[in-house]
Amino acid sequence: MENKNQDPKIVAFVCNWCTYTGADLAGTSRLKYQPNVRMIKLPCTGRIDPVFIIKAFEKGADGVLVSGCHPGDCHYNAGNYHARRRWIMFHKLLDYLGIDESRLHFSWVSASEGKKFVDVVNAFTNKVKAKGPFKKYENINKEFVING
Amino acid sequence: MQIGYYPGCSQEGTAKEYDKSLREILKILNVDLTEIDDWSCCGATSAHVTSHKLSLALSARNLALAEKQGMKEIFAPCAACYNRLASSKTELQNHQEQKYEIETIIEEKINNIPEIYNIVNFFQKVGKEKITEKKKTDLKNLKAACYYGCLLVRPNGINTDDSEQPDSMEEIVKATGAQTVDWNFKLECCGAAHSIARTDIVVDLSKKILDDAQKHGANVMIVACPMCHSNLDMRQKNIKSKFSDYKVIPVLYLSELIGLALGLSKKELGIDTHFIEFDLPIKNNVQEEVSA
Amino acid sequence: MKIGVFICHCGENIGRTVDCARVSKAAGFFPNVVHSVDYKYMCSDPGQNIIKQAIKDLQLDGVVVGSCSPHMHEKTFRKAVADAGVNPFLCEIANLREHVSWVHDDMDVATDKAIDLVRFAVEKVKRNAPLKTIQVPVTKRTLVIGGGISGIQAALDVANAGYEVVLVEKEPSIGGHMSQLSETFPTLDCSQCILTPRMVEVYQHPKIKLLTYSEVEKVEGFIGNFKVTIRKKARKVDDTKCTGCGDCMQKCPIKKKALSEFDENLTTRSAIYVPFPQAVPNIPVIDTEVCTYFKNGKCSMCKKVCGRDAIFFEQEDQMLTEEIGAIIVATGYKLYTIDKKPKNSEIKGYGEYGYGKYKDVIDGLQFERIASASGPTSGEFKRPSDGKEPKKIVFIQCVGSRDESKGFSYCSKICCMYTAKHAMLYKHKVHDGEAYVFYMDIRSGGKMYDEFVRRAIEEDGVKYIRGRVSRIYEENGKYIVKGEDTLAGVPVEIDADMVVLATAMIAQPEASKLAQTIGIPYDKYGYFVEVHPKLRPVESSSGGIFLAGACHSPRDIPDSVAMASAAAAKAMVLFGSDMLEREPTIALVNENLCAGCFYCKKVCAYNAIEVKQIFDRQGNFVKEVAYVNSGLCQGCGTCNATCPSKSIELIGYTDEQIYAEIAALM
Amino acid sequence: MSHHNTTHVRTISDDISDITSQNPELCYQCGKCSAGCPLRNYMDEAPNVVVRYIQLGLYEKALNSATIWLCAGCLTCSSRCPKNFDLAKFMDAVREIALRNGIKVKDKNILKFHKAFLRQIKNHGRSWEMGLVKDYKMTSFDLFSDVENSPKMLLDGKLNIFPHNVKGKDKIKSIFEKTEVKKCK
Amino acid sequence: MDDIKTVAKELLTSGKVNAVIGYIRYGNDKRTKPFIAQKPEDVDKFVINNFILNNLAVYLTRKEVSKLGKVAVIAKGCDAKAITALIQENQIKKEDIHVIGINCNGVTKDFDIDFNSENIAGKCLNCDVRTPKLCDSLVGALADIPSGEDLKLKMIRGVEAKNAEERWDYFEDEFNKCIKCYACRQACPLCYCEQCIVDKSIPRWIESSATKRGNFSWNLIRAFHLAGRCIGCNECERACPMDIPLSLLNRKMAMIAKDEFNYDAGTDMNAPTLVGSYDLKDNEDFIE
Repeated sequence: MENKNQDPKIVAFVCNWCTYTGADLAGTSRLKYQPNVRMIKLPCTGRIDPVFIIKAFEKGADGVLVSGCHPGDCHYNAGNYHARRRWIMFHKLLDYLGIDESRLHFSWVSASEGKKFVDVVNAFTNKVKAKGPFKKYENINKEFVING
Repeated sequence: MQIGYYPGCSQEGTAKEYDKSLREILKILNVDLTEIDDWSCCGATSAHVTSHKLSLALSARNLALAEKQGMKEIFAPCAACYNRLASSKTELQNHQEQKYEIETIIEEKINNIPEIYNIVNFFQKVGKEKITEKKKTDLKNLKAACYYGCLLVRPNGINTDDSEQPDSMEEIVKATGAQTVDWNFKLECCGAAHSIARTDIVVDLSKKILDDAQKHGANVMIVACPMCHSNLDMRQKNIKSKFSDYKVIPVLYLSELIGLALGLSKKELGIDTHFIEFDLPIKNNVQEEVSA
Repeated sequence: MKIGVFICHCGENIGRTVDCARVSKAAGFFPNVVHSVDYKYMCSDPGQNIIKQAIKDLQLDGVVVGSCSPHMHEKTFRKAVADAGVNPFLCEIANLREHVSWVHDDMDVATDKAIDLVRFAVEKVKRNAPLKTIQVPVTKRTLVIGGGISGIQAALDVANAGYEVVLVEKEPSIGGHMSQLSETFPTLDCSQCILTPRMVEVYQHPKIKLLTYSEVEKVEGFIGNFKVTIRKKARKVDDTKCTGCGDCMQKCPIKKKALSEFDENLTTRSAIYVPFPQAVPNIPVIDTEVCTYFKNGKCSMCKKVCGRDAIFFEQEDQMLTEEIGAIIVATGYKLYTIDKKPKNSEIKGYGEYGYGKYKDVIDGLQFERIASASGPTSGEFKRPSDGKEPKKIVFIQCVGSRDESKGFSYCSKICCMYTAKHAMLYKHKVHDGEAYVFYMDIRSGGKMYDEFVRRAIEEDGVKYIRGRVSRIYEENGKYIVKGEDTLAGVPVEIDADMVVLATAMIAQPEASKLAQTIGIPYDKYGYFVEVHPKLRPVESSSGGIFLAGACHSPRDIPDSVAMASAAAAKAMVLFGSDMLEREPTIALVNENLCAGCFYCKKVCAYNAIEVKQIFDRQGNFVKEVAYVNSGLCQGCGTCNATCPSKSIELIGYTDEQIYAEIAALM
Repeated sequence: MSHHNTTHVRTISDDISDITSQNPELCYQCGKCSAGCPLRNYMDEAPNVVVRYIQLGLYEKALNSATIWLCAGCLTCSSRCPKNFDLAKFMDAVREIALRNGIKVKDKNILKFHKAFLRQIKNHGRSWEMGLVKDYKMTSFDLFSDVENSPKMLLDGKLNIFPHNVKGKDKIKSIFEKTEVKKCK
Repeated sequence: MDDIKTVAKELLTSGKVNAVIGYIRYGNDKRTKPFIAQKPEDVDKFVINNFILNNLAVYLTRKEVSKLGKVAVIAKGCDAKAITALIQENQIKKEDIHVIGINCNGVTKDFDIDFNSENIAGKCLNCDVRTPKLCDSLVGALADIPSGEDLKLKMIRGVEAKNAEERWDYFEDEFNKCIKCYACRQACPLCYCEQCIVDKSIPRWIESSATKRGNFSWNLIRAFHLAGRCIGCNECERACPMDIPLSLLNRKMAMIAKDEFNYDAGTDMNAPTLVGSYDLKDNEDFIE
């Protein structure tokens, strides 16, 4: 099951109360999943700024996973609702600009959904793996242009 | 006002008078109908009870034709056709995959399915005040039991009217000057397509409906569906032969009632082709005016 | 910065799949890391001592521990670091157990990931700032919202422990739905007989400030330090003068205009009224909607007859503010109404049951009033339409409950019991009467509950039919109820004289508004949400706000009372100390950069953003900027993400820290 | 449809889910459908019992019931179902599967009527009552019912002697060929 | 034309405002420039024609203007939307300004060209605010305006029809032209931040130099920061010296806002902003 290769590179932005704890539960339950995801813990999905996602892609991430509390479960009442509204606009913008939608995945994973966390990570890892490295961004990274 | 017209097969056969009366009154009300060119059967009950896809495809063909002919809204007077078309519309809109499959079957593309009106929606759109304006005959002695049947307001949400206590047909009927009665079996089933194969059932069910309407004071039934009409009208003979004390009651299409209000004769409206022969307690004002 | 890295083996839990020595060695090469070790149990005393010793020996000013989840031992390690003289917030945890060793099998892969995680933590700690926990005092006063049985119980418990309570009830009297009930299951003791003494106790309690006919308007502040604004609605009666003699009500010429809320619209009441004779306080209210004086200024009969000159037409709503430490929300429920199809509501209503078209198709609370000795029929069974004694009653359960089409998908929990009680009460009084109950499942979990239902069936002869009713219609003065007995598989038709619908318990229509006012979450039905369904069932996720009774979910009297006492206990736990400690994770505004668009204010769920005006040295107004009230901010960071110019930052999770983590990933 | 990791053998229940886009397990057997069904008294099984058979995997019992053929599709059940389960659609699907499996229909004439009706449409594009009556009577041997009604209808011009053929007749035939439910071999 | 002058003069002479921001002719007949009139006689130079291209709302948040105290501003319907949005976002207070709305008969794409169906600005084609929604006085009369083809919408549809890779290539090429002159930001009435995120150095989220990646991210984030806020005056695109079709981004975002939330920016100063509010029923089909 396990993928020895460190590719693809996947960054996850998760909230402390639900998804991070859900990942803890996956651990406590000894569920196995692919090791490509690197998680950055934030207090709330409301804290996840779209620039984080852009930066992750710029730095060469092949996929970005965003996850937090289900609607209604937010530890801070409404952070995830605000986040959701931003994401609606943001993911449509990225899609329009030609960033493959399948490289950015949003999910709700609660503190009790260790299994779902594993499923989400595995499915997303496989999806990104199938897509291959995010060449477009890698190429754009290397060039420096001066316009006349 | 121009609206696409989907008559449905019955309008050409057993329900010729429905079609005839509609065309007559729409002349008076200045509404143009454009028949969908080369429309075909919606599949009716027989299609959906045997093959879901067939039923969808047959309805979809007509919707696609209407769209292709530039129609934004279509009117299906037969409640059963209306229900088939409207249900198919909902299904095609909500299930993309199904839509693609049906598109390949019918070899037509479906993009913007027209708005579909049943006869009540249609007259709401035409404006019931138009009927009141052009009213010539006094129908106040008519006590109408509006019979919606199964398919006019069901399922829930297909229509703006309530699927349990509808009153939209009453609104139109009141505009003709007739009275309406409150009764219990507005939505009860008459047995529908079992008419020929299981006449026994249809006789029982229709009798229940007709009895209840009369018990609540009705002297005329108003229907919006050729199937209901044929069951309630034609089957009264069977009821009468089974229950000798049964009293018959005239069954009119909503369009025929409106026609009467607008001063058209029974013959002009095709009412003379009904099985139940009857006289209605109505007066024609026009004649009075002429004699006065 | 000098950083020490400490890798824990957690016995074999981490060590089995992560090569801890390799991790520690790799970490030693990270910039700023001056010390790096691994050890069997970092959380043990010797383990903690290793950290403390290293801090002292090497003058470390940053610590990264690679161990179990921060949710497990972050506090432990921060304390150890603090003990050694370093600010505890300069300690970060890399989660090598839950997120690495327990979820991966391959040692190389796991070790590589562990090294990555330690690197992020090192990058983050470099940018951490020394912080101080926030200390706040506690106001030892409780606000109870809602004066039903839950609110009464909670208020009495807290007050009897010696703490002050403010009890707010929106109706003119406390008592709630329980005061309307006839008897209670499963004991069949009289509801009012057990409730009214408690109502009086509340009224007379020296520690309870009772505010009826009042509503919570605004809640500011935070746990231990709420400032609550309460609207005391104008009764138009001076409560300091009124003696509750009732002369005004008797003389009020308007007797039939208003339907009695207490009698569930089965009777009428005067324009000046107390909801019911045992009302607490026994002070009337003028219903300005129907009172002739307020319509055209003509009548003032009540004013004339009042011997105490207590009628006060000009009285206006009053705003009171209260300093509060804990809030107990006990706003109760409403009954799904079948009166008519509710306009602009998602509730579709039951057209097939007649939408309240039929007078003798009533709901459970109406039945309670009919059955009650103090009710409109003095407890005799008479049907509303013609006052005749019903000889056949059909009870229908799950009307609006477990019905996602026309109601709600949840079970209202109490209907099985009260329907059995209703049928029983009826059979006890009308011996030759027939009672039928249509049910889907009988849910009678509870002490002596199932026995009670069985008694109704076995001893009192109530006929239970398993199936939902499809339709009710009137025929010859009878109500034809069409059902199906799904056990026998036969259709059932009953010609009943009366039908009682056990309609769903639903959240108060204004619950979501109240939730937003006080800042607690609510579910899609409008019920308030607890912070943890198992272990913290009476706490809301907002600190210091507790839940009691049916405002949380459908529940019966014993459950509500138990929950109220639990909420009271939680409030008293809070009052056990004089000061509270809070994490310093709060937002901070860069006033130079802030352009004052206040998007931060819009997204703040805690009203923690205030408007601050900036003046130059000459005192000229320059601009408006956002200002964070550190007492209110809970540290979610939504403001930070929303701010287009990043002029507001969340301490502990700054842009700089997160940037460093992202950069370290690749 | 996704199922457990183990290989899943397709069942009739899955077919129904696919045709109707709804899971038969949604039904919690409250019986409101049966309570309101206008044809309940003529049925051998209550409608909710037919659903129960499918839920339990007792497919034979469901497919052989007369109930599925007596359902008139009046939608009373569907519009009142507390679970928003479209039972009328479910019945359509069960019938379809019964046909596919070549189940002997209890109330034969009902099916014969439907088949006769569909043959008119397949051949002409629209229903032709005269042909329908002829066809039905020939297949059902129900020769003498309604003979008293026909002359009046003929006189009123309601029974057309010749069918109307739509222009897209061939297309309709092809629709039928692509969608008609045939008995599985 | 007297109308605007009368109104402006009255406002100045009566002391209701201290300045009126309007347009004066500049160079030739087919060119105007913004002008701040502080004396009644200044007003005589004001013109209103099909060449009043600038969105004057941009000046309302400038320190130099806010110092003047209460000012009046001439606003086309689109400009008035910007003012509405600025009020919504607390940048100006309604009571501090007087909006002189004009019944707008369309403007050209740029200066120095004839006003005709070919040159009419795209935003004017399906304009729903030819009479501004927000105004304290209203001048001018509506006349028929030329109709033309909505080329930008066609371009958006064209981009939508491409696959993801083609879209990326398209935008990468367009953004490669960017020289990071920030004329777009300067022209935008809603770019009022004290410090733009692109200028923030700790941390440096967006590279400020004209690198390919910096260009891409800058244009992306600018579109996002304007999502639900851009009122479609299209001044950014006109200002862009490299002819990057910025409206393809901003207008697309406005279309998404309309589709998803039925939200139109700048139509109601009391409405909650798109970002900054939420609905329990917001679409979450894309969230697992």
